[in-house]
Amino acid sequence: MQWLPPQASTYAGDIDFMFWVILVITGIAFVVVEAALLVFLIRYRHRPGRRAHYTHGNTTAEVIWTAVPAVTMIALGIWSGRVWAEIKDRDRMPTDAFEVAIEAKQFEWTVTYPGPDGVLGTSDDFAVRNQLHVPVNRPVKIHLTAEDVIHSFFVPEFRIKQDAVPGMTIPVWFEATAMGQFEIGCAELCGLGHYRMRGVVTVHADDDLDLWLSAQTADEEAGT
Amino acid sequence: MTTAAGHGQADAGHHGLSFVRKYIFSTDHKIIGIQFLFMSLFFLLVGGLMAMMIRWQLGYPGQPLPGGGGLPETMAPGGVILPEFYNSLVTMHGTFMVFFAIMPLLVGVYANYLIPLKIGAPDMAFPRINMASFWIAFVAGLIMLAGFFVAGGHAAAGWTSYAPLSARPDLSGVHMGQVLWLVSLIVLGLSSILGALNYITTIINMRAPGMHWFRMPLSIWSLFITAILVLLAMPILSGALIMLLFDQTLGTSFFSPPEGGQPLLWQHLFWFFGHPEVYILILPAMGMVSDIIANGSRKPIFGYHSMVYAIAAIAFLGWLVWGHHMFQSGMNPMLGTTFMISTMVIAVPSAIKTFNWLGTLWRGNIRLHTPMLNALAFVSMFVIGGLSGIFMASTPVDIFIHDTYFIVAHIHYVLFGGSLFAIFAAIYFWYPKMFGRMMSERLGKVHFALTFVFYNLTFFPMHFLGMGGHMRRIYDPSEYEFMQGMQGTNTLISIAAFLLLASQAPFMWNFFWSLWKGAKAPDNPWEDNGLEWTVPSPPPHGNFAKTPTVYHGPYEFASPLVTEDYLPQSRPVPGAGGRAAS
Amino acid sequence: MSHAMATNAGTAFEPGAGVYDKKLGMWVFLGSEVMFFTALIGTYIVLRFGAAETWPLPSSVLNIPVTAVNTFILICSSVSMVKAYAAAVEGNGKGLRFWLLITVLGGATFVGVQVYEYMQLVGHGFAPSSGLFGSTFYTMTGFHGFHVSMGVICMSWVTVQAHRGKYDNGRYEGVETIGLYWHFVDLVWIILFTIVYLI
Amino acid sequence: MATTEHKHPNYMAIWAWLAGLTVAEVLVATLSHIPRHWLVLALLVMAIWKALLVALYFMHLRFEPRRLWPIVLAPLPLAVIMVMVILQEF
Amino acid sequence: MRSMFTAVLMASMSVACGGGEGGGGGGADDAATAALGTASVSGTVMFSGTPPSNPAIDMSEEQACRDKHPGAPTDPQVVVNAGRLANVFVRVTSGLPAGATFPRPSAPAVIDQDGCLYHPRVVGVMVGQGLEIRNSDPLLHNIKAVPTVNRGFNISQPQAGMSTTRTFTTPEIMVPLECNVHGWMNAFVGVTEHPFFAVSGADGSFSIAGLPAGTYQLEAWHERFGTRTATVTVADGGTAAVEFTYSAN
Repeated sequence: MQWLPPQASTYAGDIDFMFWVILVITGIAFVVVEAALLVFLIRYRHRPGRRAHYTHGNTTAEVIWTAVPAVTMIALGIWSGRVWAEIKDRDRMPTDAFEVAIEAKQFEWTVTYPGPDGVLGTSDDFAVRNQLHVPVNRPVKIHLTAEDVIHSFFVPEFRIKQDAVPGMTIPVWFEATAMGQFEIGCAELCGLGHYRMRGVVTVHADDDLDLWLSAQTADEEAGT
Repeated sequence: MTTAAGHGQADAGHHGLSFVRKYIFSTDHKIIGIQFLFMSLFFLLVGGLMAMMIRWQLGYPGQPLPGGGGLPETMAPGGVILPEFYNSLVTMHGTFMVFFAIMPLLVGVYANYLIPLKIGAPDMAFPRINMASFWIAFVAGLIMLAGFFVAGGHAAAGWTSYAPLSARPDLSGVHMGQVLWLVSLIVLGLSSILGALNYITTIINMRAPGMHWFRMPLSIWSLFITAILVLLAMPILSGALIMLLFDQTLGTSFFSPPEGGQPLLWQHLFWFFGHPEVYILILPAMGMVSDIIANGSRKPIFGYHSMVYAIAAIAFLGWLVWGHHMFQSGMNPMLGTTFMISTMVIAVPSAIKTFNWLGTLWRGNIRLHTPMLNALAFVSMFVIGGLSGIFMASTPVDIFIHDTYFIVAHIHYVLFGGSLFAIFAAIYFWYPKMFGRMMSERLGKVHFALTFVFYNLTFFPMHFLGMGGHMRRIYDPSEYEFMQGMQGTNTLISIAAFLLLASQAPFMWNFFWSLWKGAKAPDNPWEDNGLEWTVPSPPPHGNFAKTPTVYHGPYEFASPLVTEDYLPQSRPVPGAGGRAAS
Repeated sequence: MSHAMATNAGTAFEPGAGVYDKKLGMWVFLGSEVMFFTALIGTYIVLRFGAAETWPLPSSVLNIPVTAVNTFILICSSVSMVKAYAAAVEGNGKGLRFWLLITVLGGATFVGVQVYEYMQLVGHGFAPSSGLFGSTFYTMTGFHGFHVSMGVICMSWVTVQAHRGKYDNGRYEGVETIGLYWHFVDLVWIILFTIVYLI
Repeated sequence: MATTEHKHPNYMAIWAWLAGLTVAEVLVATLSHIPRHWLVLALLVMAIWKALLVALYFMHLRFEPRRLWPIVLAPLPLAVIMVMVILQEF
Repeated sequence: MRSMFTAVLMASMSVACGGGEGGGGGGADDAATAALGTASVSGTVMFSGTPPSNPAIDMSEEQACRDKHPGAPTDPQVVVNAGRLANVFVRVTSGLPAGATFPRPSAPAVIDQDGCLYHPRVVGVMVGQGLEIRNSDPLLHNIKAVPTVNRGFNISQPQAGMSTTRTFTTPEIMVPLECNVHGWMNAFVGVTEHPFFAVSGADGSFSIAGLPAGTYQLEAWHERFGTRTATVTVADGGTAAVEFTYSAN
């Protein structure tokens, strides 16, 4: 049996916390309902000569068990909305982020890095297949798009998931808090190779990242 | 009510008809309901077998499927399931279960069979349209099956057929299969719409004298609301399907970005249909379970009116929440928040219904007959399904569990633990009326116990897979390191799933054996109040010798007015005016 | 919420929609038709907003005058339909048969002109595969044309029935019901003509 | 149950209206100098006007029992909701 | 006969760098075709100038494939040995007796996926002749044919030892094959209506046998450098030599 994966991004904690809160709330509801069900089944099971209590309901009770869930749900909704906005609101994304572009296609992730000039969309950009290298403790902003069909960019440890849609460029951000390698999965059925559309994100200390980037550009020079 | 009488005469003299007109091209709503029953049980089995193949691949990745050697090279060479075939299986399991098993079982079988009987009408308003709706659905089923035998294999873009994968043969490798999938569902849509307009007209215009709106059983209420949902949601799907079909065949570009099409538009249209569809698949179950729980606990349903309002509320809010299937789709995040709130709100009516069911059990006199057992299973399983829905409803949590096995667990707790248990309950409950014979209680209880256990062993662990990040529709999880630890769970689930299918054997035996060998059923075996129990089992053509008059609500159990603990809706009580259901 | 009502109030029956089954059924069916065209027209609106700047001006592609005339024809057939209904209500068999015939002819002409229009457009290289405008245009008008054709077929059958005297002495239900469908199709065209051809 | 026993409205007058409005629409559409949004607005108003004429008189909704109306009008809000929400994408 | 047989064998072996067998001239070495004639054309494809370097492939994510390559794997778009260019598809374009039909070889042409590369990279088949695609890697390859006139297909082989045979219905130069799991994998299938084609081997040599006496137009095709044509006249029993030359720019 699995449990939530380790947390490796700034907002992984917030998401998990929401998860636990909901688990507690639903857990209580679950126990109450199922317990009541069992108790009633035993307590009020059929016995000869017994007759059920004739009632069509009780307004007070009904109002209560309408109001309580309603309030809880709305509260949950408002709170979730906060966390959601901080993660996905496109106007509130970090500005000082390390920016890369990812184009998903059957069945690979093409990661485009800003070249030495550190700006995307310039001639010195270079692309690497299935390899996302990012700095630790610094926001990373991904311009996510797809070439052919819908894919979904998913890194369990970062708790980030975002569909990549052809014809759209969708901004995604995260800030890794742990160094090391994590897997990128495709979470949207994208064809017969869907289950193998696997990439790797490597989180470096800042200077290591610079080393890696410069190494890549060096290859580019040599390459052609 | 003149119409009712009119129909009565219209159908008189139907009896001297040939076998074909009486049992095959019959216009009798009861026969049509039974035809739907057999058809959808067959497709339920088909869908189940596909699930078994899926589970084999997941439990034992890459190993030859036992007996799979018989499958063609293009599906499983040497019994090893190919990824493209796996995708077809995933797609078709969903398609058959949703459109050809659960939906016809609820809306086709029980709407057809119960509505006229329970509202005291001799038949549907448009018997011929009713017959047409069955045979059109039958044709749709054949077209859908045909897809397995065409070059390129069957549709493999998931039951939601997200464009552009579903629109571009060059990217999916599937053309003819997808086209047949689309055509079949367009045809099925027509059938559903014809059915729905029949149900709506019948319920509005053909209720027997005294059958006020608020004397209708909750099963009829929910079927009525469901029919409205079908009527208004299905055409949206048909429109979307037609556009996708044109993208596939005529080179239009509705959903293909290179020419300016919008992939998200497909998702919006699909889920604008798809979310009402979710309630189409659960509301009738809720209604019938309400009937059965009231009967089983020999007590009026708790809060009849709030139950009705809850159904209506769900039906309306159901149109405002479709976006919660699309939180991670690239949809405008602000829309996401809006849809989340409406989704949170729609959880409330479901809660109301659950508590009202509990209230019904409270101080009841509970008879645990097989239908009751299954109905109770519905309640407890639906609770799990409903609560796990809240996780997905919360947008941030959904970021992580969207498109993982958590959602798979959720949908199966709602559709199997919910709808299917309710369907079992309904089958056990109305079988005597349908076929004039009782099913074996003992076998029924065995079937219930086994199903309940293995069902939970199959689907509950899926929650944990989802929490581990296990994506859906993955042919071989071992390709990802973070999923390799989950193989044990996957294998366990698979074994449980195989046993779950095996547990249906007693049911099938019980069902078919009782058709011929079951004990003869009395008119009212469950001592229920509904009008259908006042006529012989099975009811004659035209149902009622004379149009009944209704004097009470449907749940007058343990009424102080009478000595028995039940009071049929059509039995006048001398003297004191009691209370109708309220 | 205590909704007490007299148990033995069985006789005081609240009626249904207050219209006969056929008419109610047709209205319900039209409800689902509305949703069907909503899917098509909604798609058109959304796609057009999405590509507002690149969208061609309809009049630059389509032949407005011909379609305007065609629209007029359809409206006329709607009028003849309602005249047929009036005749049926008054039990005027001759009038009924005459107006029904006119309606059938009107519908058939409309479809004919639409086919001619399609042939012209395809001839000029405007096909369903020509971008979003082509896709939406042919899908919407095509399905409307399909509805009209269905209407013409049913209407012809009704005409035949009328000659057999099925609707004599005031049995107008059948005529009214098919009429509802016919007017609805006309109504849809009124909307389509405006948003597809003129705007 | 017979509810259609109303005196027939003047169908020919309605027909004249419809024809007139159609001509008006085509003419308005050819006006190029007025701002586009006003043009669109005018056309939509006329289209809805015509649609109402057909629904109320040819389909004699006006003369039907009021409780038929909800059945007829039910789809419209849903249609509006769908289009309006999807438009938020842009 | 013998000579071209060895040539073809050699070609395929060398191109396939120890990988799968067969391929190359596909059906040309089939008894049935020998009957048509006894003339043959053989030659070499020369390459002048320094060939562009082939892009390196990062196979780190597919260890099973990586291990099959002693050195750093590259994408063999241009294979030049001592000024000889390999993987050139040579075929007869005209000069064959009008209306003649040619027996289709019963043996399929074979293309093997080994070390996440196609072996051979260029292969010819006759219309209707089988193209057998094998997987020698213990991992998923999908084979997507993207023809312009023929009907395409997109199939997968998740396990080693799997094999699928497909045919093409119309002549087409060339039908590209690609694997979407490994974006670098490309192969090209030449589909002809006659058996008179060959693929230049590692030594740039090719040979077409079994031709009737006559004058023929030959066309050479290379994925990077396009086509060259030549005309040869050959008598019964004779062997005409022909040379194609490509250059770096």
